[in-house]
Amino acid sequence: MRDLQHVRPYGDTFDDGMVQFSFSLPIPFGEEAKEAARQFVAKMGVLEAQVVHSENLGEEMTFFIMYGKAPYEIDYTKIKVPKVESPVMDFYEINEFIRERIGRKIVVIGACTGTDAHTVGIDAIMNMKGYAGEYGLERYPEIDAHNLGSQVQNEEMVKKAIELHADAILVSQVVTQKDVHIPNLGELVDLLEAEGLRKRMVLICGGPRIGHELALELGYDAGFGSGTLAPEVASFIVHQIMKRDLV
Amino acid sequence: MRDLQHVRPYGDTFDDGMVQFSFSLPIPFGEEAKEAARQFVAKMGVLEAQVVHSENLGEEMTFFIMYGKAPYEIDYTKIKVPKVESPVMDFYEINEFIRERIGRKIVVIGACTGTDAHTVGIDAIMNMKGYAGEYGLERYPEIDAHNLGSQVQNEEMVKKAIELHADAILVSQVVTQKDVHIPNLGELVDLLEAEGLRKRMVLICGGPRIGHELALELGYDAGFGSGTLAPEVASFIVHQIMKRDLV
Amino acid sequence: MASKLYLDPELIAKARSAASIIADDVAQFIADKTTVALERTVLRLLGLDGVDAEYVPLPNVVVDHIHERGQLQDGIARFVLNGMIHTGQSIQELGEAIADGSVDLLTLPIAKEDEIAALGRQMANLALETMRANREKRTHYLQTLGAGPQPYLYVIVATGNIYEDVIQARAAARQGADIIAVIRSTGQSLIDYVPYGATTEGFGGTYATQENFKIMRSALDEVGEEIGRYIRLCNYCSGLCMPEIAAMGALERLDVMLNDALYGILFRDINMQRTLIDQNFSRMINAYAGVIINTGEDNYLTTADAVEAAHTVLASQLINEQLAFRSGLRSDQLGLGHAFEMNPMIEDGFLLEWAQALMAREIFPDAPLKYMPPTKHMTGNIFRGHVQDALFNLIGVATGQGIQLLGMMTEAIHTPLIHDRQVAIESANYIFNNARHLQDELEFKRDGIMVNRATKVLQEAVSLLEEIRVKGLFSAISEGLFADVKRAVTGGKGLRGVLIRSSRYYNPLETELRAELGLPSIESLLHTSTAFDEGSQ
Amino acid sequence: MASKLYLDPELIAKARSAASIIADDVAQFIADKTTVALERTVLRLLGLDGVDAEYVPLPNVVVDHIHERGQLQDGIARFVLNGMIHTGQSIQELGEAIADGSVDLLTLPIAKEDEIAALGRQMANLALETMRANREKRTHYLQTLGAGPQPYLYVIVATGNIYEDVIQARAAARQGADIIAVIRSTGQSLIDYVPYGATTEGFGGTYATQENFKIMRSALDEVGEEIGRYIRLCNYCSGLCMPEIAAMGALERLDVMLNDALYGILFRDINMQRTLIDQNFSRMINAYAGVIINTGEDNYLTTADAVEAAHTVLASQLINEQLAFRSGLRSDQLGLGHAFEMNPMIEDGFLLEWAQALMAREIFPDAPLKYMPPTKHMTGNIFRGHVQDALFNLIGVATGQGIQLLGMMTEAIHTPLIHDRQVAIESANYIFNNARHLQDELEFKRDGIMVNRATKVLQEAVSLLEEIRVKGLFSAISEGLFADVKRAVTGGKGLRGVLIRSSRYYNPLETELRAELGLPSIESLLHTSTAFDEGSQ
Ligand code: B12
Ligand code: B12
Ligand SMILES: Cc1ncc(COP(=O)(O)O)c(C=O)c1O
Ligand SMILES: Cc1ncc(COP(=O)(O)O)c(C=O)c1O
Repeated sequence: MRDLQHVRPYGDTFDDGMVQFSFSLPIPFGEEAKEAARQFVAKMGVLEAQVVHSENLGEEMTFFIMYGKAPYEIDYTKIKVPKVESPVMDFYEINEFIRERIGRKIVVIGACTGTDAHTVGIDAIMNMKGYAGEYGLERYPEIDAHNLGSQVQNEEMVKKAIELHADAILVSQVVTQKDVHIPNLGELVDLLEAEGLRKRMVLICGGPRIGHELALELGYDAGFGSGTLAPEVASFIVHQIMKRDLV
Repeated sequence: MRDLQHVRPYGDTFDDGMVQFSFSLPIPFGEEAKEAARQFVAKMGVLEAQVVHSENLGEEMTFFIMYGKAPYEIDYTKIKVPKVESPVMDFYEINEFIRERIGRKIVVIGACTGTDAHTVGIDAIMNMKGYAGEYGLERYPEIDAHNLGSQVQNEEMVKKAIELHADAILVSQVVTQKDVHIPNLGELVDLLEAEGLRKRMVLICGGPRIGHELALELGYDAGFGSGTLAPEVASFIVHQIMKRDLV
Repeated sequence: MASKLYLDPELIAKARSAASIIADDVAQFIADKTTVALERTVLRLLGLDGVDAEYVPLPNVVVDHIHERGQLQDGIARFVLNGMIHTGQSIQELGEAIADGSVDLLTLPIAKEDEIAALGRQMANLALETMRANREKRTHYLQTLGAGPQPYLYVIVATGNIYEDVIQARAAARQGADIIAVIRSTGQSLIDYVPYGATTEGFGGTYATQENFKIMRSALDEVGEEIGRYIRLCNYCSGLCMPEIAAMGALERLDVMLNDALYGILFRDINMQRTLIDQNFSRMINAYAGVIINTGEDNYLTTADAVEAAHTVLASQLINEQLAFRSGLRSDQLGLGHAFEMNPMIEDGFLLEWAQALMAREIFPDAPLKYMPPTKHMTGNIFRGHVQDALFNLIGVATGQGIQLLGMMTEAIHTPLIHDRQVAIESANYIFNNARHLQDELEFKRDGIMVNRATKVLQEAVSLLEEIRVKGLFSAISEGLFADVKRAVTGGKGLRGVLIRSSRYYNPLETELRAELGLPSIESLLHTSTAFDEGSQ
Repeated sequence: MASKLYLDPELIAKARSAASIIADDVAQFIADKTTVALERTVLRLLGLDGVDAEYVPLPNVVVDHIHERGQLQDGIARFVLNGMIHTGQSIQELGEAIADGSVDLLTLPIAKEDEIAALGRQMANLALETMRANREKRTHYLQTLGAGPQPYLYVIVATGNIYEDVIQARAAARQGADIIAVIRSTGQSLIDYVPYGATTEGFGGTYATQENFKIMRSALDEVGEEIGRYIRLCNYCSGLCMPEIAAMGALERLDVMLNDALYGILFRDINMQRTLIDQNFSRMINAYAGVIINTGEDNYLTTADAVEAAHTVLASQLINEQLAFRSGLRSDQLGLGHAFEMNPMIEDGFLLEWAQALMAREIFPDAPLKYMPPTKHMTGNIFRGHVQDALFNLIGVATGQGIQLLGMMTEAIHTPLIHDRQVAIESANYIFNNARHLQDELEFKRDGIMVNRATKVLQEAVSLLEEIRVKGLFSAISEGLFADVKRAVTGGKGLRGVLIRSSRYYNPLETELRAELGLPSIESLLHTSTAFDEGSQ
């Protein structure tokens, strides 16, 4: 039986702690640089740190590839990850669920907001043709889906939500450089709250570097990352509508 | 001016601390695994640890690629690396040095010892044809070089050293898995000391994972790593002979 | 040279002739129009720069000053030249005076037509002279320092901070890069002015400003001299300020410009009339400045499927080519874009990519094609990504691409870190050298997968071009024929900045540039649909 | 199929005929000799296993028991069969009795010749039956589970601990590996006995023991059944115990064995007589067990230069092939080794590697060639190394290699970590699939770099083989013609274990195996130099 309470990295022997590192330091290439890299990795608590490769990047910068043994352990049995818990239904089940349990079409609006123009992700969830063999929400007879496109401002989102009586808002954020998405996502929550709308709708964000946990922290109901498919999102929406009695 | 006293990793902004990691944990693939990996990297003191890729290795093992920001700094101005200090001469200068300053041929024996059979490294230093355009020691008219080959036992090395009146012993160690080279290198020093020979000769080790510092720790006079060329080694030997008055 | 892919030359000619007709239509459509950006460009070339107290660039201040009062259809040049004549001020002084309200161009008396024209010609020629001088300086550098062999290694810097960019760019040059592109901050393409001065805060890129151009240019010249290789500088001549950036680039000796006729329409939802007018003027500037332009067909494959939509890339390249000829660009300035964007899980995908890359090479033999790396199917798995890039590099050298935009193993994660670039350059150099003459060695099976693929793509491109020839480019775009994106003729950003020229319209820069570039006069375009071609093609 | 490299079939035939003569010489030389390892192998096949109180394996105890008293030249079988007849014990009981000193084989009365022969035949057939059963089990697995397409993905495990190896191997199988090789601990090849039992402490590899074979075999069968693909197991049939390991492998259903005629001589300094005798018997066992052997020519390029010494690889492959035929191996069991070992910095090196890999494929069309990855020129730069491996994989699929030994990006650092293998397998699978039919697509320029390279290597191999044909293999090796390594006929380890057979020599296994494999009897070899060939070649 494996000891899941004291888990360490595994290279070729249990608990060897083997980790590979790569990074650059703004110092000139040479033996001193390698020593600096070793000391740096040692500061992370890593033992037997070896520089297996170093490269002169020019401009007094040096790149390193290293291996070492990190002596930390994790108690895997204690790990709890907040997850989107609603059971995932398929296209037919979802439409039937809406017909039978909600009894009216639901309205979903989506966009890539702020300065972000990466529509492929939100299109994958919303467009007719969908993604990876799964139809997007526009194809669902019981969903009235509006894809507003890219670089939509938060004010515009709120306006459209009111205008279309949206049950759910989908926000895509792909550019995350320097955390540009965080204030943008936060602003939408603030605006919706200011309008007294937040409680009356399901608010979801997504993108390759978005997780459910981050979404919850930012005040969203759920967050979806890489590889999400439309049914997962639709299932969550309809269950939320029932659960929160937004019917 | 760059602050070399507080050096941190550099990705695309000074002091961003950006480091890439890869490793495996012996836990099943999934969201919990990713969280465990994040927590693990966080234990190294790394901030904003992101799992950018994870892969099911089978057998309840998971591989991770991560990025994060390590907030440690190194004082580059304080770094001191022990180095082989003797000036490197070329083929002609070395032979002339021996003729003029030592006044007799010097004897060098070399081998790949213990269970190690990697001869390419020691051959690069010793064989006639040399390596990377530099002749090996056998080509030096003033050096009487004996390449004993591979898997030579330490006892045999000592015997040969006595028999041939060696001025210097060159030991190559390439296999370092599970530190198999450490006891082997140590044993030779002990044997030489037991015979009262250690002080009377120049003792050098080398190999791709051997450094000068490790060599000194193990009781050698010098250690040479990847890419070493014969003149560096020969220069060190002749300078040591002069310095320690082994003429 | 015979086609290794057995492409039918008549089919290629047919495609080109359809594209030529499409381009003629566009040329005619735009001939009687101008835009605010175009007019601001005239001011910049006449020497106006700087910002007002609110940091609004003076070219905007001056153009708005006229436009707000409904007179821009005459062209900004007339008003400004007149103002200069009357106040005796330089254009810069005049601009500042307008900004602080001390001068109102519309209240000044009007000088004589020929006096204005003379000053206009003189100042336009001054501008052209600066561009020529830059062009000569580049030629001199290339003659003395030289450039690396093709494919050129093209990498991006994108820190958001021009000073960090400089470090990254200089390091990249030392590592072996031939072309450095400074990526723009998200959002810049949609702002209707060009930011001013050195900037240090951009997202996913750095603002394109003239000062930033200058800073990077001199950094690259310095490192280029040191390492003995001319390092080309690239930026983005696109968005609402497309022609202004062309002007700035011409003044600061940029060498390469992203400059597509359709990209802004499709990917930034900029109004199509605006874009087509702007691209024409910006390309004339690029043509004169000796800039290599890069078109953006590669982007189609980030939204559309790379296997299904391959022919749209070729069709668009042919349209871009014909439009470019109409702005005076030569074939050797056309870095037409294409890309290695198929799903890596496709069986024999490597064969299809190879066939397409070679097809592009054969159809545009004189163009320094810009070959784009895998991006859409890159993932956080940097090790696999690095191999995807390696296969891309192999095809690059095996098909003789002109400009190889290096893929980064971290493409799906972040804009490149300093060593991401080094790792990419090292890999490209290894492969280019190790497979240097592969292209001379290989022949392809007559009816094989590769030959058939190229033939099919060419045939589909011909059909598409025929379709567009009939319905016109505007309708084609509004039906979503490119990149799966639909745009309406009157939709998108920037339409308000489009104007029909009055009969009094005057633009000395345009006149001089057209003459210098050997292009037909605007007047001739207004009346006939000129058959136009670059001859050798 | 016509040669894509325009190789001259007459030159190939000439090379083969020289190699055939060389192999005949060797066959004749070894026909009247035996070795301690060979005799221990006979005991193992007759059913002896286990160790004595000092952990000395009983096969060693029993052979030494006779050898020390100078009688081994008669063959161990006679003594042991006689002992069984007289004591009525099983061979195992007898071995234990000898170990504890309670039986001395030399003091027992001698049974009748035909009684001994009958028992010998019976027990040999029992051994052959076990091997046959294993062979059938493998065939059954292959028919029901199937195997992946070629090139097979071959990876190594080398933790030193059989239980860790099992984890790594099972994971590798799930990741897509087709063949798992358990690398041996450094030093095992030079010990003159086979360690016993499950082992957990090796350096750079795990001891080859029968118990370790059994543990790994059952682990791989289990995972193979689960994932629906038969996973082949490989070990090292080399060193001083070469034939014993062949026997153990045959008993435990190994599928692939490193088993070269020259490797031990060149790289382990094992005496050449010893090695050549041992390889012959071990290969007969492998032949009968349906094992694919891997030869070690790839290793030449780790000491000699890969460009200069390419022809030595081909020459050696041809010799290995002819020697293998003389042990009853079929072409489809010959995983002849070659390698991608050129300095990556060579211009057009990729073309040379490609040409050579294709050349090997064309010269040995029916052999499942074992193609080895870059090792010598791998560095600590794992990113570049991963690309070197990618180019190697591309050539593998583009030339239709049989077994692709996957390169590890960490080759220069450590034996593979669990994810190093995953990263390698993923990359190979990507490339194999993405370029699946590339080999059908391409043709090569008649007088190009690649065609000329292959021709040159073949020509040089012919010259070398002609030279060896004249001077004999023993002199050739002593002059350093392979791998830049010189070995003397009477030098190296293990010569003391070589014996000239007496006229009474008896070895029922050899007799039965030769008969079953359709090989000429030893007697016939002793007198004539048989012309021997596999026909189809
Ligand atoms: C295609 C692409 C583009 C195209 C976009 C075309 C278009 N119309 O979308 C073009 C070429 C225009 C482009 C431009 C730019 N890009 Co871009 N681009 C990419 C690229 C290559 C692929 C993105 C993609 O389409 N993925 C495929 C989709 C299906 O995946 P996805 O987005 O993850 O979506 C899935 C999930 O995340 C989820 N999901 C996504 N959104 C949502 C929303 C909800 C509500 C839910 C439930 C789920 C969900 O479901 C989807 C399906 O499973 C990535 C690199 C990469 N390989 O990831 C860079 C990348 C995203 N781009 C980047 C950058 C910087 C830019 C630019 C800013 C560069 C510049 N300065 O010019 C510009 C500016 C664009 C802007 N203003 O936003 C960076 C972002 C860096 C960062 N970490 O911030 C990346 C990572 C590349 C890089 N390494 O530099 N880009
Ligand atoms: C070639 C090779 C072999 C050949 C060796 C042939 C020969 N006659 O040497 C063969 C195929 C036989 C072989 C076998 C094995 N190998 Co090996 N092999 C290599 C390989 C590919 C290259 C080594 C090499 O020749 N480098 C070129 C030379 C010129 O470089 P160098 O040794 O670093 O030498 C330079 C410097 O270090 C220095 N130097 C070296 N020695 C000395 C001595 C002195 C005094 C001085 C001054 C300088 C000096 O100068 C030299 C010139 O600059 C490496 C992987 C790699 N790419 O590094 C694996 C590698 C070294 N092998 C390895 C292993 C495990 C083995 C085996 C144990 C595998 C097995 N179980 O079968 C066997 C057993 C061999 C044994 N008993 O030792 C591992 C070692 C892992 C580790 N960290 O311990 C490696 C790293 C491969 C791997 N990733 O698994 N191997
Ligand atoms: C032709 C072209 N223009 C412009 C851009 C950049 O976009 P932006 O105008 O948003 O800076 C790209 C992006 O890759 C492009 O390909
Ligand atoms: C043919 C052959 N035999 C054996 C070995 C392994 O060596 P050892 O016998 O030392 O285990 C190798 C190593 O790669 C080889 O290629």
